[in-house]
Amino acid sequence: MSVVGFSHYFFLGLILFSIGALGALTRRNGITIFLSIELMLNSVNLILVSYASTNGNLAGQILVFFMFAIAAAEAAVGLAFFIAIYKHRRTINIDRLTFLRW
Amino acid sequence: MTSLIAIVLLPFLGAVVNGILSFSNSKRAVTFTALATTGGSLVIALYTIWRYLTELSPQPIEYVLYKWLEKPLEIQISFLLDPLSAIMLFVVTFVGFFIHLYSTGYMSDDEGYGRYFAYLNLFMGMMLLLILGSNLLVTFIGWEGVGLCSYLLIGFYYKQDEPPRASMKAFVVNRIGDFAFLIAIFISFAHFATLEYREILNAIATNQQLQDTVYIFGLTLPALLALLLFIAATGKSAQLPLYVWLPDAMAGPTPVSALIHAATMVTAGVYLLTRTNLLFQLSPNILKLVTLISVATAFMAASIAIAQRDIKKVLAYSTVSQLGYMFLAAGVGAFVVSIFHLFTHAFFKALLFLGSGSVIHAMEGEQDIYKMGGLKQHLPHTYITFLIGTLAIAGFPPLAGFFSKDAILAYTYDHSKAIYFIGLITAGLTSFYMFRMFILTFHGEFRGTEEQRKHLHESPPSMTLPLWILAIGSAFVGFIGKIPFTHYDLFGKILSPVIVKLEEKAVHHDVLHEVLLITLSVVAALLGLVAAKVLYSQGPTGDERLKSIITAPLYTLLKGKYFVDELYTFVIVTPLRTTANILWRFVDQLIIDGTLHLAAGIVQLISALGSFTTTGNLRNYMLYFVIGIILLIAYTVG
Amino acid sequence: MMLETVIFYLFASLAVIFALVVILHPDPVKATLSMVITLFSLAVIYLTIKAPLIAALQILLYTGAILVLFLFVIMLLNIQREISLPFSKPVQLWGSIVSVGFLIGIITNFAIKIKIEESVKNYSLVLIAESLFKENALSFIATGFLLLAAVVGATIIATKVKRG
Amino acid sequence: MKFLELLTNPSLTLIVFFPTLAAIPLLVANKRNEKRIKWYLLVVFTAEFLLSAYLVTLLYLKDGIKYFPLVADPTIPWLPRYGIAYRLAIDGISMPLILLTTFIMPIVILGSWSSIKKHWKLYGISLLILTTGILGAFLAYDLILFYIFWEVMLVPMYLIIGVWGGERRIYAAVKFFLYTLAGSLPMLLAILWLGWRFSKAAGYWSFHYLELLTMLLPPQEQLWLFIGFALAFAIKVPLFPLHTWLPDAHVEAPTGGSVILAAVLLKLGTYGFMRFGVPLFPHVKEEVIDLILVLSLIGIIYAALVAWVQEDMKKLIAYSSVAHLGFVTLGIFSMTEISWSGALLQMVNHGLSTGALFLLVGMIYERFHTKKFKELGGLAQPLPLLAFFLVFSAMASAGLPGLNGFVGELMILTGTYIGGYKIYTVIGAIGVILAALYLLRMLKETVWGEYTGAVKKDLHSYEKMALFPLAVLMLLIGIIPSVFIKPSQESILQTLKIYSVRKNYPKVTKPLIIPIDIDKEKK
Repeated sequence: MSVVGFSHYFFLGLILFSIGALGALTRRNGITIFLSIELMLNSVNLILVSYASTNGNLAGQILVFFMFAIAAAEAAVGLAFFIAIYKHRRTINIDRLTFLRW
Repeated sequence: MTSLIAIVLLPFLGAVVNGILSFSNSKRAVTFTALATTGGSLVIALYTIWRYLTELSPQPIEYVLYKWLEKPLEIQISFLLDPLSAIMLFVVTFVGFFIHLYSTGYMSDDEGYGRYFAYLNLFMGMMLLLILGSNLLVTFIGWEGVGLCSYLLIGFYYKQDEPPRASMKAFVVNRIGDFAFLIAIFISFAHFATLEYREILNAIATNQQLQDTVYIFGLTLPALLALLLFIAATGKSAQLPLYVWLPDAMAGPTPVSALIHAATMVTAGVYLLTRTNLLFQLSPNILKLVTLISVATAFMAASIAIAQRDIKKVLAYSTVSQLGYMFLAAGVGAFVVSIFHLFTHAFFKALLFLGSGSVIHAMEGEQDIYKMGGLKQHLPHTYITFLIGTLAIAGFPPLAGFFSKDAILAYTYDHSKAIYFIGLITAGLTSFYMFRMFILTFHGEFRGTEEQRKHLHESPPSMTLPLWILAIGSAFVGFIGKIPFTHYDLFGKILSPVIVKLEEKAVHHDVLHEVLLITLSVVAALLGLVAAKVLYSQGPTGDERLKSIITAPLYTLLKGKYFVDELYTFVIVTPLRTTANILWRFVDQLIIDGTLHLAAGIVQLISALGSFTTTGNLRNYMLYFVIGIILLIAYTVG
Repeated sequence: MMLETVIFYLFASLAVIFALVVILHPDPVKATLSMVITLFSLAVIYLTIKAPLIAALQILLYTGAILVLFLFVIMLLNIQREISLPFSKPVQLWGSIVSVGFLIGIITNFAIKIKIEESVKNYSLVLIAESLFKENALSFIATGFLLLAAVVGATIIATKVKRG
Repeated sequence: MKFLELLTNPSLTLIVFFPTLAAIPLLVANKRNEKRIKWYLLVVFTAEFLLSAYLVTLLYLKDGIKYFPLVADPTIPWLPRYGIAYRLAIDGISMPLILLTTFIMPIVILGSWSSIKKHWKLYGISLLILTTGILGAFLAYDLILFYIFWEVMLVPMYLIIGVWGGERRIYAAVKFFLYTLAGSLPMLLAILWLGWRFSKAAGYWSFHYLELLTMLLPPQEQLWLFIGFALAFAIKVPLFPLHTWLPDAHVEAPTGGSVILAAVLLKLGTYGFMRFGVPLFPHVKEEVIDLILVLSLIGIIYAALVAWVQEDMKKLIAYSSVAHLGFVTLGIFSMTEISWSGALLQMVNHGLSTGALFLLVGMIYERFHTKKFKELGGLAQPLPLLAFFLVFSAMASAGLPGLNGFVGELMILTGTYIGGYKIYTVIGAIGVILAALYLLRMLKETVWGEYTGAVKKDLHSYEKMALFPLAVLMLLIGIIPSVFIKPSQESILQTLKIYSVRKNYPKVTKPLIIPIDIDKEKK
């Protein structure tokens, strides 16, 4: 029906996801990593919505709606963590934040 | 018979009140409570006994207080008044009261006055439970209860080193005997579904098969019970091999030694044997064992006593020896005589202990007879009463000890000549060590310090009155027993319903025999007296002469009490302690915990292998995460 | 038809390019601003699959709220440019290999196989609202609580005073 | 909501969950106001005790009957598909233990009054939740529910040892936790297996205890399941050689923790044997029963000897617990009515006397900051009242006639003798001698002797309040034991009857529901 088929959206999502993953795995600035993760989240949103829509299903959009709420909550808490960590350590360079070591 | 309840409960009441009072500082209230409760108990007891014994043919009276446990283990708290318990009741309340009275003087300066009387009253209550109980359980409650009081009172001077140790020893050794008692309770219940003496004895008496079939270890059921009860008795009544606690028990206050470790508690074993005499009469082997152990105890203790320096230790060994006599009587089947000796012994031994207490009081705590001497002038009342007691225990007619001891020897003569002679020698030894002590204490020069000499004084009336009363008793109570050359035997008549006579034994000797036996025992006592007089008229140097007569090694052996304590330490205590330490250090900590730690160590090792992945770098964790997702996708997709 | 395709490719390429800027730019402020563009492009793409609600929310919520929050935090913490290169550590190298490998792997192995009957329908807002407030009412309320908890939690975490 | 309905009426549910409810206000309490928290806890636990006593009296008097009936709360289905339901029931076996628990808890608060110095809020919450767990485990009639309550107890106790404990508290807490968990996981497997087998035999799932009683399994399977259960219970009891967590846990735990551990938690093991271990698996081989009896005896003698040579007062008492509970398991596995009554009573006795002893150790520790015998001595002089209670409790623990310990030991050993285990009885009785040995040693090292230290204050009023009720109960049980034993007898008789009916049923080769008449009343 549409010229731009589902696979296009899917590829777009995949590319964005990979870029997000790349960023998350290579950057050292905590905020940028967080941004990359948001990017990955968004790519998944895209796939969900497009997949559901092409299947004539509403569930995708509903789910993404909830995911927005969750993303908002996650961003709030996550950034609060960065602030707290920054207060403690004076840095959010994750190479220096090694307190997860056993 | 509600009066029985009052008799038992009054001392308990006193114990509780005194226990509470001991936290305040009011000696008058304590004195009042102690004397009022035991005195009340004595009065009611005397009245009850009088009423009971003057009945035409007194039947045993049972009074059930309440059911302690119900089916299927039905046991009740109940009391029994029969001639035997009546006599014991008299001894306990009578001697008990006067020792309470004596204690008010003896302990008047002690800071633990209230505590002392709380314990002593508690003891009275427990002892009354013991003798009035109509079943094994009530007796056992009293039995262990008096053990507890004995423990508390031996350790009364807890600040010193010796009393706590001695008290612990007493309790533990007693517990070994109690163990046998407990087993006897289990067996009785398992086979008769009751613990009442009357019912158990009836069941045994009427069941011939029970008497004949071997139950275990070649023993019939009655024999097994008899053996167990006898073991229990050896603990409480300080017979071989469990007598070791009694000499040490002298660490307690002297009135306690008089009441508990001479007159009442230690005789509980004799009481128990008499109470269950049917069992013993049905098992001649056990009786033989009783005879052997008792005569050995009597002789051994008497021989130890001749080499001791501590006035109370001498009396303690003398008690052990006299208890041996009681068991000897029981062993030869003369249970009446056994109780009779218990009865007379309670008087003269309590008297002797109280007298020694008076001496110790005057000497300000000195117990070594080497450091005494010449007290005759300073303590006239004590001297005379002590003399009466000494004569009584040595068996001089017509004092109480003569009657009972002579009767025991007479029965033993019938039984076995060899044992009779050992008994006779023991009687001579008794006379010897008693007079040795007596002479060293009261005659000769004063050997104490100047300060002690200045303070020498006769005790207050609250102490001398009991001495005189007991002295009178020691002098005359013998006449209620069997009087030689006559058939007059009030004691035997009273007790006869209690003693089961399976077969009539020949108890009557012809006059010639009787004269011979009496002469022999009087001569033995006289010999002892003379020997003591000869050896010790110059004071403690007599020991050196004694040593030269009986040779040095033997003397060391006697002086060292045959080294039984050391033997027990070496054979039982030390190995047990070593075992316990091995169990703890080796089995518990090394083997069991070691196994656990080994298992834990293995887990730790494995986890250490995996822990290199936890670098603490967030990026690494993310990488694992992503790889994990990829693998998951790969798995689901393809 | 053509227009849709053009719009899609245009905004798709915009999204990808600026996504790359997000992850490559050393200055976090610029990275965040690039992210705005990426998300905006995605919102447009949502419109092409007839999901106007999501598109609107994307702009309102993501670009309007979340990313502003990011900017605030970046400025609040005064985060500087990243100095070292992204591939200076082995784990970073591994990370890039894994993510690129993932992309290639999934495209070659999986994406080709997709066969879906495509029928994009136009869903009215009413339908969505009905679904949200009827079937998923409980989840909706739960989401509210989640947000509340997040707000409270964030406040507590961020204001916690350093001890000692 | 049925559950809420139950919570608002006098019911078993209320008893079980009242402490949890009471923990909610604590969550928002100001943690600095410790005094108020203490008083709150004291009031709550006293109320809990009064509540349970009221309920028990109510049930006891309901029909004017002579024994304590089996009374259940209404069942609330939970996971109906698997027959899991919320089932609470009380009978004569659990009744004394419930009362013991609720009775001990206020005393625990009093005992912790000044010895717990930090985090009272958390301490209170832990105690409250622990109480719920304990009571729930005693009352659960559904095996899954039982298991849940069983595990609920674990965490608060772990915290109590680990947070407020002594120097090696972490080691002790972890040891306690792992040991217990190692036992309870096999039990979970066994429970699930039982439910599954029941579904095979009856066609529907059930974890209802009384229903499971009607199912008979092949002997071999019974053996395995019994081992699963027995492991959990034996660790809890603890049975030799699984006892080594106990001394560590006791020594490191704070006073209150030790008291709960000794007085109540250990009883769950023996209770578990009485409720589940024995009746559910009647065809366990004689050798296994014999093994447990022998282990009990070893425990009695071994622990007594080890206790004798301890240098630490608390450790001595901890080992004495092992010895005492050896008597209880001896009583349970000799399977006579008398010995069961005795075992049940002995559980209560041990709770009282050992609880009192641990309290006293805590009081001594507060005053002298040591539990080592070497550094103590002569306490009778500065602390006569404490010394009195110490001697009293030690005597009760040593089984002195007239006090509580004796009754239990007498009944257990008599029962064992009647049950035909004559030699075992004799060996067990040796344990009574040894009990005197180590307890008197403890007294000698602490109470008696010359006192050289500084002046110390004798018992405070709250300490007296903690000890006095214990002492009174010890004396009362010793003097009029029948009052305490009678209510439970009917339940014990019934349980043993069911056991013997199941035992006498021919052995089966596959799971079978047997027509067993578990009293209509009982159901």
